[in-house]
Amino acid sequence: MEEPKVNRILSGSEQGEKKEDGAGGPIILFFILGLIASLLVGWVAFPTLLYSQKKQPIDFNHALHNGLVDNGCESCHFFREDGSYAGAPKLAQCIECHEEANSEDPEEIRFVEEYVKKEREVPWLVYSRQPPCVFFSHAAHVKAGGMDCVTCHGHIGESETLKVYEENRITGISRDIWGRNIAGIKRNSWDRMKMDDCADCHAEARMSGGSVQTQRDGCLVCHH
Amino acid sequence: MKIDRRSFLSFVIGGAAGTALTPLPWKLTDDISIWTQNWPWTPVPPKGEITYVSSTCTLCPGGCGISVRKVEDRVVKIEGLKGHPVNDGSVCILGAAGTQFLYGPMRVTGPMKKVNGAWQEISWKQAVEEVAVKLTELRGKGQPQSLAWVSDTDRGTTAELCKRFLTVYGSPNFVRAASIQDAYETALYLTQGNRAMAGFDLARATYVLSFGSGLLEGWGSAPFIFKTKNRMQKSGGKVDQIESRLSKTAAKADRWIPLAPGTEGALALGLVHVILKEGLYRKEFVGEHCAGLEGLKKAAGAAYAPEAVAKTTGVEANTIVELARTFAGAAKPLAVNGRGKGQLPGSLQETLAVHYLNALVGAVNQPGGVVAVPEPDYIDWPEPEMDAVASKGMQQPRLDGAGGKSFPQTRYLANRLPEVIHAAATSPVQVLFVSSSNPAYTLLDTQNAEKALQKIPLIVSFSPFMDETAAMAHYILPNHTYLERFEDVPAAAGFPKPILGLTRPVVAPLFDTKHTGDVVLELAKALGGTVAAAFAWESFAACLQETLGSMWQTLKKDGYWVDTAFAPPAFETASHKFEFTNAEIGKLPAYTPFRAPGDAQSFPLTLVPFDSMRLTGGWVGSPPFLVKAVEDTILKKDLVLVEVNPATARELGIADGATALLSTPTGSAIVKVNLWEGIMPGLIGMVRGLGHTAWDRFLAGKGVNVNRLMKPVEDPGTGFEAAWGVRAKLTKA
Amino acid sequence: MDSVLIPKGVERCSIGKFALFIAVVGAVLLWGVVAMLLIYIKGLNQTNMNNAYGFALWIWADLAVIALGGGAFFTGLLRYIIGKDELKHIINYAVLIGFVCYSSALLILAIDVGQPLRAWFIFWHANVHSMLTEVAFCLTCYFGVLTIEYLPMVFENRQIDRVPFFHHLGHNMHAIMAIFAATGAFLSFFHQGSLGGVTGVMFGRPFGYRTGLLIWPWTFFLYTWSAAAVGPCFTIFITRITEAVTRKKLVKDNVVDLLAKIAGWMLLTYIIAKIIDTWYWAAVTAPAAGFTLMDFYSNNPGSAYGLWILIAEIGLCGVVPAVMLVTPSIRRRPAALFVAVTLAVIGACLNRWVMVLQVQAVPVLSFETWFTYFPSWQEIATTILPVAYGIILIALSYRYLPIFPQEQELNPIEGGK
Amino acid sequence: MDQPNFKKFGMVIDLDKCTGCGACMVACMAENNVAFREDETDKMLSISWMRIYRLTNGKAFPNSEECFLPRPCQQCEGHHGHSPCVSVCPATATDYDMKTGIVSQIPTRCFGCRYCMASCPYHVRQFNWWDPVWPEGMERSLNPNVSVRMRGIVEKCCFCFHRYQAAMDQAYVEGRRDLEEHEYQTACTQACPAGAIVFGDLNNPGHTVHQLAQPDPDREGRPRNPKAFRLLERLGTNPKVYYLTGRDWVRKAGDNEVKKS
Repeated sequence: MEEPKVNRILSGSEQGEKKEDGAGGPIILFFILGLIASLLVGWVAFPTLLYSQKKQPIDFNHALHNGLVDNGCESCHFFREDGSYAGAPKLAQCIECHEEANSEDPEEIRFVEEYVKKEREVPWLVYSRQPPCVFFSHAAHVKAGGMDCVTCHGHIGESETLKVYEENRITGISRDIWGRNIAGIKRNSWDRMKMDDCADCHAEARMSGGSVQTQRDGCLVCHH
Repeated sequence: MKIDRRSFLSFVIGGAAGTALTPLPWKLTDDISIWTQNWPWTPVPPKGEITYVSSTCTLCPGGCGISVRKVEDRVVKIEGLKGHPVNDGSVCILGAAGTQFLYGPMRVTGPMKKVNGAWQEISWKQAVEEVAVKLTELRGKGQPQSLAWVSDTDRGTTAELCKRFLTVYGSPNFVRAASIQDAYETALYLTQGNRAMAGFDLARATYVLSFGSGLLEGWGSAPFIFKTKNRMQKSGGKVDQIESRLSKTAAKADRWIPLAPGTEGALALGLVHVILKEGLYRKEFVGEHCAGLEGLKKAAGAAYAPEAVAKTTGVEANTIVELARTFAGAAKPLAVNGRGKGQLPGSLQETLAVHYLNALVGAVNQPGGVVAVPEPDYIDWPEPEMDAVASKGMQQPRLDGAGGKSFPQTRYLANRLPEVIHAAATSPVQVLFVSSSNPAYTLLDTQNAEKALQKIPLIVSFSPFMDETAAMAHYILPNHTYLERFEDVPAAAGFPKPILGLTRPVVAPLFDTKHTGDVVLELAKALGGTVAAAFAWESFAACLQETLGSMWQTLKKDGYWVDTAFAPPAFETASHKFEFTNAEIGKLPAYTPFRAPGDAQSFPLTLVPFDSMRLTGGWVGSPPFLVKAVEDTILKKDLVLVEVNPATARELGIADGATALLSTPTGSAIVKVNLWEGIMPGLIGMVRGLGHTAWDRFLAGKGVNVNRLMKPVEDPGTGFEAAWGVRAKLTKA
Repeated sequence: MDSVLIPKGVERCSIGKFALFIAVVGAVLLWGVVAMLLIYIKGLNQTNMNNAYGFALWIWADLAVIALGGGAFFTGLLRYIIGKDELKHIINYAVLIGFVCYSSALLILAIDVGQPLRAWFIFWHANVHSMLTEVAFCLTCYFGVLTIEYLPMVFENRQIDRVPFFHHLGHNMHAIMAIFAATGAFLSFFHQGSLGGVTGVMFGRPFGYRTGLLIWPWTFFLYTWSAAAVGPCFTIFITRITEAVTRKKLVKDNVVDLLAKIAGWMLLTYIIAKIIDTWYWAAVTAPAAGFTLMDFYSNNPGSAYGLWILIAEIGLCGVVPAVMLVTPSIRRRPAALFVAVTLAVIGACLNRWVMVLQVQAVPVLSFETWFTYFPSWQEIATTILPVAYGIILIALSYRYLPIFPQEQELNPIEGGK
Repeated sequence: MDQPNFKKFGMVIDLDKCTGCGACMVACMAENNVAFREDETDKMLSISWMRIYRLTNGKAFPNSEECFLPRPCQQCEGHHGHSPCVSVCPATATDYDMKTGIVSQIPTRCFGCRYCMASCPYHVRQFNWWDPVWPEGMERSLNPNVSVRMRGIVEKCCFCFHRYQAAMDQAYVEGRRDLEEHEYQTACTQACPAGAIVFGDLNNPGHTVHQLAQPDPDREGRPRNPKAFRLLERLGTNPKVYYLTGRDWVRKAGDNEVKKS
């Protein structure tokens, strides 16, 4: 009964030694190869493959406009009387100033030709658009909470040109929600717009939590 | 170096280890879950600015004010208009489902022509031209009167345009689909001399005696009746329901008094008898405002003594006496009739009998009583000039016999069209126009009606929906839906004040449809001559504005106009009094309860249709939301359930939920049986509004159209449709 | 042909015969897989579940197999912790059966949820109050443990064992098996319990609701106890069947007898507890909610079994087998033993059936009537799927792994190869 | 937990007024993007957040009576917010919100285990057995303030919470922090032609619901109005939907009781 076992162990180790001088080095080598390859795939290839690049229909200079309007962001991104938030301006608002091109800027001319004249709405790609399952109340944050736009949207108001819009190929959602950093690391409050980021802020602000489950704000505040 | 199994293995292990150190697996898992949360095939309604448009609902004659919620250019919700005198913010089940008529699959998306059995899309130009050619032919042959027009309403600018068109064309045959309004209008005219609609001041009544009226089944304007009824009951008022079935109205009444179906009139006269005998009537009112009491005493003589009435109605004699005393004794009594939703006029004598009750207790043109609401008179266009053909045609008698020798008091008799058409070898109706009406579904003995319609060489439907009549028409010139067009809506059924609502386009027409008013104008133009000359307006919208004149602004602002300072008109009879009897009434045959047609031997039971708020019974079919809301005691899969009393079922040996064969003299159908203690033994209750063959796949092919199993009964005095039921047989299947 | 894989010193049927057997069972497996795919692609509308019957056949199967799989943790507990050494001759098989049961359970759960791709939310967004969360966590962990317990057996396959790495790994794992056994026992206590909790906490469902201790309803403890009782019974049940199929004695009687004895006493104690629980529920808990015992058992349509199901569960499949097992004279008669364990197994299944399915049949609103349900073929197929899978895995394991240490000794091969 | 500024939205339904017309059902469907299918006659497969039950007194003709009982989500509070469904959901997809007293249901969090359905005695929770499909063009009538639910998840009535949020947004831009009673009303309440449904804050003595139900804070909101009752009071689900009726047999039907024989 014991016999074969012993033999087996011996034979096993013998085999082992045989291999040693054969492909002992390679084993480690291959391990490292695999490691490096996968790291490259995960950190470099994956992020570039995950997002598709989309150009905005028209380039837009926030800084310039910000200088011209008197009411800051709310001049164009305003609240309606019923408390809802208008979001990206409609053509009608733009026309107030851009009936005709006011400059030689080719982008503006293109805007007037292709949209104003043809009365077509501009299909802006909204960097901060949340998935449809999110019902975010701007009024609650800006009007009641007295927050400023920068906290979540960053300094887009000072940008002179629109950055490329990156869309997640799987979810179809803007990259800015997860954040530029593929590892999800953020330095500023506006680097990410995931639910956890909302939650963190609500926790800091010690919102008296209505939720029995989470002791934070009820889920229904944003999802219903 | 050779790559053997083990080095490959270590490569894989290294890879796995590395991957775990990258965001890849975690981000991927997260993204996939987000993908499942927003599946591309699950629609995402676009956000946008929300606006409200106030308009008037035309899905039934109720005339409710609606507030339509839009998101950008989409209609998302229909709510009741706050502060509207009829429905004040509330809405009925049908009104709430209104959006489905706008976007639903039952829409006809453009003018169509039937070419050997198949629909072919055509241009409006072609459609109007081809119809005009037929009409010109007809005039050429000197038979303009063979053009008939069936519509659900004869009021409002569109209807007036149609009538005007017929007039100048030369046809007297404008036919309004039947309803209890026919009976009430005639009753009011005969007894009070008023050309008026009946309104009911429920709010101020303290006791309502309902002879089978489905106050909670859609009788009159549902939201108005619901609200006022509940309000009066909460403030101590009482409602007694006389009906052979525990309807929702009966269930919510203070008392439910079952009686043999069809004998309501007898009971009413029985009450009259007691009231007169015991002198319970309001002497001052009757003395001052009524005439012909003696005649009434004769009419409600010994034949209507409680014992006799008890025999016919099955209501105990002492109950009858007690009812009469309660009614006459109430502070503000009010009696109403019209079975269910009141979609059939029934026997005029019955309505008269109930109306007499009101007169005896002074509930006529008084607070809490029946109010004569005058026909709207804001439409006064110059008399059109008529050519010879037209005047000749207009002198012809009406095809349906209304207003003729046999039915002098009647205005319209849609129910007689089938027999008239069948009577002649070639159809006296050569061209039939149908707008907002669905005779192929609503006429009793539907198969017979269909056959009649098939004899008509040319049927033109103006329906925005593919209803049964549209389906069998030769042309469809689809109207806009009520959310896409202007319409003036005079009067709200049963509302005790003159009121005018404005229906307005909430969104631009979705499809290639046209306002029927405009089509009439175009047809007139195409016909030329005096016909064209009679229509000066270049569009319906223009015509409407001009017609409404000063009221237009109010209507545009509030969506409705109501005559708050309204006082009921004085009696316009010869005696200037309420006349219980007079020459005209004398001409009518005396009241006798009608039997359900069919012989009792082979059909031992009686089928009685009933109405439900969750199903439409009229020309409008039920949209998907209503079909969804129908109880499983009414529809299971595609089978309709009929109500049978357990006692009856026991005799028949039929179990609850069993499928059975229901047959009547006019046809038979497979049904399921729903044992229900709320229905009188010997009766079979079947809901109205199922068994559609057209519309959409959510409605078509479900249940049975009870009208198909019914058999018409003609009220001898008026020609009204007086059928309330039909003999039937139920056998195991 | 595959003889190099077959353990030394034992005899196995011809590869042809074996292949045929696998093919037959495989066909059934395939049928189940087709149904499973249908459900994944078309959705749960492929089942006959409805809004009144949100839990159905699957969940019953799930709870049943987990109860029956209890043999693994309990035998492990006895073997490694209590130190019933004889049981080492059957522990392998107990573990294998447990592994089959638990993997099946997880498979079923994966089919049952409406959104499998986000099923991991149960871990990520866990709600600590939910019994199901407890189930999910313990179930997954314990399945890991079972895998670790099962692997060494795999490593003992002749060919794999020749690789020193696996040989040593297997050897070392054996050494520390006690720790896993302990962990297994601990985890099992909780998830078996929380499965009982699933219905026990539903205070909206008087038929299932039970009072309890701290956060745990009595069903929590009853489930653990019953699993510990019928688990071994199931192990014996399957062992006997395997022996019948292979026409070999695989485990010595004294081993089986010991296990049967322990199972017997467990069952006896359990059934006493169960009777007390039932009485308290019928006399106190349910009436407090406005129900009498007979409200639950009379006039239920479709199945006119009424009280009989309760009698069958507690009496015929509870008390009877318990008594049989604790009575040596009966227990030692193979036929009687088999009857006893079979009854016990049925009893457990009945109990889970009642707690999962009958709970939902009972109307709670006074104006509702009994709800009826009959599974669709897709449900039945996907429920049989794990059974087929189990048979195949057991067959393979038996053929290629030294599952039964006593097999050689009990079935000496003449002129031993 | 119950802070003064916390609301407890509830409903009072007068069963003597309810006509069973179904306007509430359809108003709800239209407001909340409830999908519809060709065959909806199996009510246990049909999704309708508001369901109307038909109660009968079981007596023979002509003494038979019938009553209609509309059943929205009862928004159970249970004990301290542990309502039957909330406590069992493994993924925190449903939650009890102490600020409004509303039991939320998050479609995108739910993964369809249906435990909540099994534990709800009112059959309020309904499962999406099919993908929601709208006939070509009909998806245009969908309400953007409510998410469209996908196949494989549970949904239920949430007292039109989005209408509360819309009202609050308006209040915020107008510099207010609180609402008038009429500003937040559910779709069914607004629609009801019989005026049978009343909605409001049960914590607010000024609100009609409070006056009608007269909830007893010391006895988990049991109604002090003798005409009022809650469904299955004995189970301790502590619902926020109260029913009014003058009829004894209807009140009795609201709960089970062990008949003393």
